[in-house]
Amino acid sequence: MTKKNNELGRVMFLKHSLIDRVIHWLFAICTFVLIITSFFPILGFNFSWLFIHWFSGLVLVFLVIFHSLRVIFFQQLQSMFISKSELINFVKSLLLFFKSFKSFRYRSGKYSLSSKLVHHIFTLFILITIATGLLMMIKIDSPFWDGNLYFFSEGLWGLIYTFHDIGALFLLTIVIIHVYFGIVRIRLLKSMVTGWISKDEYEKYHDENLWKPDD
Amino acid sequence: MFEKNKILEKNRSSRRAFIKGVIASGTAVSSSGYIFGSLAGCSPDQSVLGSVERLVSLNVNGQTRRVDVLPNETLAMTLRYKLGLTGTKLGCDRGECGACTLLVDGVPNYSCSTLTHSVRDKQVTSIEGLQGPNGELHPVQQAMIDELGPQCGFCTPGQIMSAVALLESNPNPSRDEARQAMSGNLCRCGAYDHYLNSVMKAAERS
Amino acid sequence: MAYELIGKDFIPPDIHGKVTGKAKFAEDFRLEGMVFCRLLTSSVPHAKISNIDYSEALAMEGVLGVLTADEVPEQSNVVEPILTNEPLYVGDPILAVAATSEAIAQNAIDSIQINYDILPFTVDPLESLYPGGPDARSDGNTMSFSRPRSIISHKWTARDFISVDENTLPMGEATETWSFGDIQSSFDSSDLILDETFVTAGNSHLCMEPRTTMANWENNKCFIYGSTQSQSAVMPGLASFLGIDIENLVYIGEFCGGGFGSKSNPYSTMAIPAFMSKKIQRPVMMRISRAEEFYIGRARPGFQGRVKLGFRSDGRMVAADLFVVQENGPYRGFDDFDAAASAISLLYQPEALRMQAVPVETNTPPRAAMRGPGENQIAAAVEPLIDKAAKQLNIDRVEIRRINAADNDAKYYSDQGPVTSAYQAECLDKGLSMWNEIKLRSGQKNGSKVRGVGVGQGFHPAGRNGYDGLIRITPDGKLHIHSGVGNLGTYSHTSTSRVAAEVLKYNWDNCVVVRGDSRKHLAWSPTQSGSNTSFTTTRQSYVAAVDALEKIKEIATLDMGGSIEDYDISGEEVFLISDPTKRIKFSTIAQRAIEIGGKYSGYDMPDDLHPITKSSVSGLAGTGLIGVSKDNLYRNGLVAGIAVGFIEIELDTETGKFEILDYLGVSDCGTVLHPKGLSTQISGGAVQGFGLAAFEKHIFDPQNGLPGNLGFLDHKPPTYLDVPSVMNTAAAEVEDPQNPVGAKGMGEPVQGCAAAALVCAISDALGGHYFNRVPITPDMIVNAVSGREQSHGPLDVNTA
Amino acid sequence: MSKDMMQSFELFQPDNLDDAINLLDRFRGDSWVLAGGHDTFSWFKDRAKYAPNVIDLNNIDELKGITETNRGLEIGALTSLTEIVSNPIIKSNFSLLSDAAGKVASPQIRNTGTIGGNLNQDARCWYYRYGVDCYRAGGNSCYADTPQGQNREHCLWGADRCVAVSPSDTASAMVALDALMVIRGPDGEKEVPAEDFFIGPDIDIERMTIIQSGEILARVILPTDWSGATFYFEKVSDRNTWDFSLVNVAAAMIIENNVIKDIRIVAGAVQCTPRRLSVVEQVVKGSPKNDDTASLAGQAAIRGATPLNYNHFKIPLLENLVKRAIRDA
Repeated sequence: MTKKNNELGRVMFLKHSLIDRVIHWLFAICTFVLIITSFFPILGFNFSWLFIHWFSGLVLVFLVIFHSLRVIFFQQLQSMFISKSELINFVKSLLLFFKSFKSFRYRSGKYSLSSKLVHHIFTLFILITIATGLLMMIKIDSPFWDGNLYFFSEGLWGLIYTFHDIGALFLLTIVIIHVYFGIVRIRLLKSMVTGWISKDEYEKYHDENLWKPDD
Repeated sequence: MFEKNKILEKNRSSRRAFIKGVIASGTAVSSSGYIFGSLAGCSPDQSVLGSVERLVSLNVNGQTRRVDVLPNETLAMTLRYKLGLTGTKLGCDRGECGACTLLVDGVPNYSCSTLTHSVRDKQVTSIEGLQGPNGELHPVQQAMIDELGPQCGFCTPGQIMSAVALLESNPNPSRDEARQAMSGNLCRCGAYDHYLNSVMKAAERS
Repeated sequence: MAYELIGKDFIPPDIHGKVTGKAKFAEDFRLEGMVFCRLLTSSVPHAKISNIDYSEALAMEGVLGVLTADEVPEQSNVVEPILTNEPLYVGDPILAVAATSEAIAQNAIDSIQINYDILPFTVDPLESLYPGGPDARSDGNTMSFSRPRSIISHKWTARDFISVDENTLPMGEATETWSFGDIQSSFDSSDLILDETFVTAGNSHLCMEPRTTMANWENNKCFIYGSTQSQSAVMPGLASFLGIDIENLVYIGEFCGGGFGSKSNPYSTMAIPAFMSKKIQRPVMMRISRAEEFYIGRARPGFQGRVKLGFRSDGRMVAADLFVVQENGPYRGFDDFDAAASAISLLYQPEALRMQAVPVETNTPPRAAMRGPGENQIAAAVEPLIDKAAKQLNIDRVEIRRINAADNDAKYYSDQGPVTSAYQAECLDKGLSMWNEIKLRSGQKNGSKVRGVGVGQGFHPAGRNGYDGLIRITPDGKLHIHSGVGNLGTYSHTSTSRVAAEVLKYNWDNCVVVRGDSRKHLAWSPTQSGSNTSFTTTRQSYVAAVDALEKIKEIATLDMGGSIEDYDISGEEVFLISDPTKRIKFSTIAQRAIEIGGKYSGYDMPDDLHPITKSSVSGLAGTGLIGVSKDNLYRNGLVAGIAVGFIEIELDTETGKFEILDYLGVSDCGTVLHPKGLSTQISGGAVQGFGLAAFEKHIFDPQNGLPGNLGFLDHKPPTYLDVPSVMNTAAAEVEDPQNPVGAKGMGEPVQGCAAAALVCAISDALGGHYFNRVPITPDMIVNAVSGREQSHGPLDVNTA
Repeated sequence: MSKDMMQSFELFQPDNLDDAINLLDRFRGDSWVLAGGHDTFSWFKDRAKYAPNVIDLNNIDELKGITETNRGLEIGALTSLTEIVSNPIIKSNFSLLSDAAGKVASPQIRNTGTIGGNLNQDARCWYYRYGVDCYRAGGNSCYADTPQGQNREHCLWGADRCVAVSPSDTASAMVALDALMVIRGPDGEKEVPAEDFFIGPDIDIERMTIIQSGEILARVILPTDWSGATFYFEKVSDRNTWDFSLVNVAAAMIIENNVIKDIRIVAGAVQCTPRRLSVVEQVVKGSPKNDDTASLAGQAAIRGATPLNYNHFKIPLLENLVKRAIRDA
């Protein structure tokens, strides 16, 4: 059911299904918890962060796997691809903007170019952080293994930590940007909460031959 | 494997500092009010306490000695390197051996773990302060000679200072009381029972 | 034989300085313009230094210079280097920084950048012996003690390791071995065979005085203020470290805050302040901190061993087969394994004995002989097995020791050579009355506490010979004994010098012991180690006095005719036997000797003297009557130093703690030279023995090579409250025929016997539970009593 | 570590508590409180920790002295351990504390070491003291809790990144006596029961007590309800001088005709904070003081212990000490 009328009788289209939204918000919670349990101790707020951190890290890993499988088998992978034409449009809009300071709106597919970019950057740095994070799990005791600080040489641990922290910093930056745009363009937030967008919003921002809500 | 490869160790700690810097700069603006607030709180009229004066007079072995003492200088270092009293020995400089024992107002202290500035108005007695005006030995010193207390002699000054303090407060201690009082003085040569013989002999005599 | 001076207590000349604080140890000397230097020590167990950047340090105000390994002479690869660019253990000195104050020097060191290229390391010999295991050094993993000493690579096969279970020492190919007798047939004829794996932990010497050294150059002469056990014996080695002739070296070592074997010879770090002082042209004091003393202050090597003992039913030990993997530290170390086997050969007189050993290098502080090197660890490991055999053969524990005891016909070492004297049985007898009383209380319970009793035996060779004696009678009549003996705290410099006064019938108040400074023209003497001084240096004093006596009589014949047989001495005068009223004072004789010159006042001298003695004699020439001679007295065979300890303890099975209720130490040291000196050595050695048996051990984290017990607090030498406040001592007091006054050395066996006695007593209190490990710490006892496994593996050395 | 020679610092010797608090407030993180100095100097001399401004409290008389008030016995934080050992009131009414203080380190350290310093001392894990960058030192790993870590003296409970134990003997006694810790900060005093005063790594891994920078432990109040009770203190350590406890037990009991009416029993050096053995208290309360109760108490004490590589001996040792506390008190 991808189309309905809301109580005011206006036509609404389904943008984000329930599962997508749940996954999105779980991602959000995990990332938020991970950020709190990593940056706050460094800032000096001391508390028992290790267990929460690696536990939510594992939850994040599970979410990534679940989301990837879902996207590969149940959704259109292409909606996330950035096409050449979009890039050209984007460059054109930039030149125009610098020439006449007019913002140029173009209609995109399901996801605008900026959302796609945000998604890809998220993907990159989440994967880096997860990869290094899992390696760091070797160091802590868990029901299945005893932490072994000497598994890697000092140098290698240093590198793993460095990439983990760089990834985390970029994640923090992207989260800040993502939250900012999520609030500034309240329609995006609304659609991620309710899942529906109004018909005129659809027509205003989306090109129907790139994305039809009902397919 | 920590403080070893200075290059690597440098980037790990610098990496942590880097992260702190990024976050801190993020929060710096918002917290500036807090910082300025606290400075304002330091009211001008409260006497701004300064660090200790460098030039002090110490009372060592009954003499007043004027000496320039750093704030972080321990009493053992002052005696050994500024007052020429090398009888107080440094065995470990961590309060774990007792070779640096001397008396502050008659109480045995590890002088390696006592700041000189904390004994400014106190009576310091070191091993060199036990002899009489023209060299007569303290009863404990004489007993140590007669009973062959020391072996190598490095911990002897500390042992004697503890013994002197003990006899001051308890003129005829039992052997076990002496053993408890002297227990803060390590002797690697193992001359413990000879030291105790000396203490008991000194107690007998005085 | 009754003596005037020997066997009587005296006031040693150096004790006044010790009790008044006036005694100057190395760190107490101050010179005009003296500056300080501190060491930068390695923070990794094994690495090659690829780059050192001390530009920032040199720029610091107050920093005077940096001395690196390239600026000091390189030593042979087995000797500890002065400074190194390939550190082999955490704490290996890499460079030194000199500054006007120590704080500035430390600040400078903190600013120095060092690039370590990490290399494989190991703190467990068995790990290094395993095929493909890490080697402590890049040039090999085992120390070969056959001359010339060298580093070799030696691995065992996987089969060696697998052919025994995990709790037994694998016995691969040994690199050091000797034996005597037919080992197999002796085991075949044994009624009882014990085959035990054991571990004795290494522990640091922990001298109270860290090895601070101060050095200064004046007119091309190097003055070293150091802390060593020996005095003259130090000169050649120290001069070679500095690369100068002995004539240009002045060594001042009047006092030494304990050495216990780690300072018997000169050590390479003494050269650091000397080279720094030469470089910056100022006196340099290198103060060593307690942590640095742990690093460079040497230690006893650990043993991972296995011993097989064969007994006949009557208790006689017929065969002994010892295999030792010695945890040898990164450099030469000492052949403790060899000495351990020699101790078994003497104390139990087995008919056949085989010694096999592999000294494996490890990345831990360097090793050197520590009080009874090998002998004292093996005593703590083997003596409890003697108890085990006694129990199984139902023989009294003193009796079984008497059956195997060494007497004057005893045989020793691989060549089964003779002994000068051995009175082991007499020592056992001295403690018999105490033993018969305390053994009744063995196992007696009192709540959770239980009594344990033990007897332990220790051995160490106790004498050398062939050194020089040098004495001088000055025109004021005083007798000067120029003793080359160091001052390590045994007062042996004076007790041995009194022999000269005894021969010349001097009143001790008119005698002066000259020692502690190479400018005082001292005789060539042995190192004050190996419990030898009492035997060796009494001979030196004796032969010098005999030479002086002869010269005194010869001068008397010049003035009063006749021959030397017609004369005798008394009251510091020489007189005609036929007419005692004709007397000449020694002071006059001395004046005559100066006038006559020649051999009498040191212008001529025997040519078999050591160069150091020769230069001392020529330094004293013309100042009085010189008595000088090499010790050529008869000596054949081992001078056997033996000691026996008897102990009673009360062990609390609930806390693993014990209290030593009673201890008696008996020493076979021949004639007692200095009664109080003997008693303080026996009880002092016992305290160190209790440390070896129940308190001290090396702990290294095998994953990063870090030492777990740097200071006194964590290394745990015994304190007043851990040892009995009254220690009983005794001596066998039977003269050794090959010493002029019958004296033997005794410093080391008195530690071994106490360690052995305590280990036996703990096992006795626990009803014959044998740990096969020293030290036995409270956690081990609590685990044993509660039936739990020990937390360390049976073969782990360097473990918590 | 092998460093030596303290870095230079400024030394302030205020003679009243307000000045001291203002100084701490003024220098914030760059200040260090100095009492006896034994813990301080081992950090400073190894250059493993440092602060450019040291505030010496020894001239502040408000922090000294032992006085009886209606609330109980108030002990100034600057009171030396020797004074506590020899104080007649403590010896008669709170002998648990004088026993514990008497077992600390050595006579010389007890002469200058203060009760405040003993309670606030830092962990004694030898890796941490060596200067490695472990969690407690602000780093990101623990070197003691590794496959071959030499952790003979480490914890049986409460491991959370850091496995160090509470080194203080007087801390166990304070918790057993239900003492109140009076902390003085910029905004006045606050009182904290001893049990909450000591914190583990779960709360803040870089501190052993709740004292923040800028605060000072002013005094300790021993409430009267345990005054004159039956006490038992035992410390097992390798050596009988200097050494820290392998395990120690402090117990306060109110016994009426051989029945244990009320009890507080605490074990030290088995956990990052003094471990209140509340299970043992439940088991023992109301039962007769005899061997059965004692052995039951011992077994209850060791439930849930999770040893590391080298410290499982602490389990039977703790069991025995608790048994002895009940049996021999």
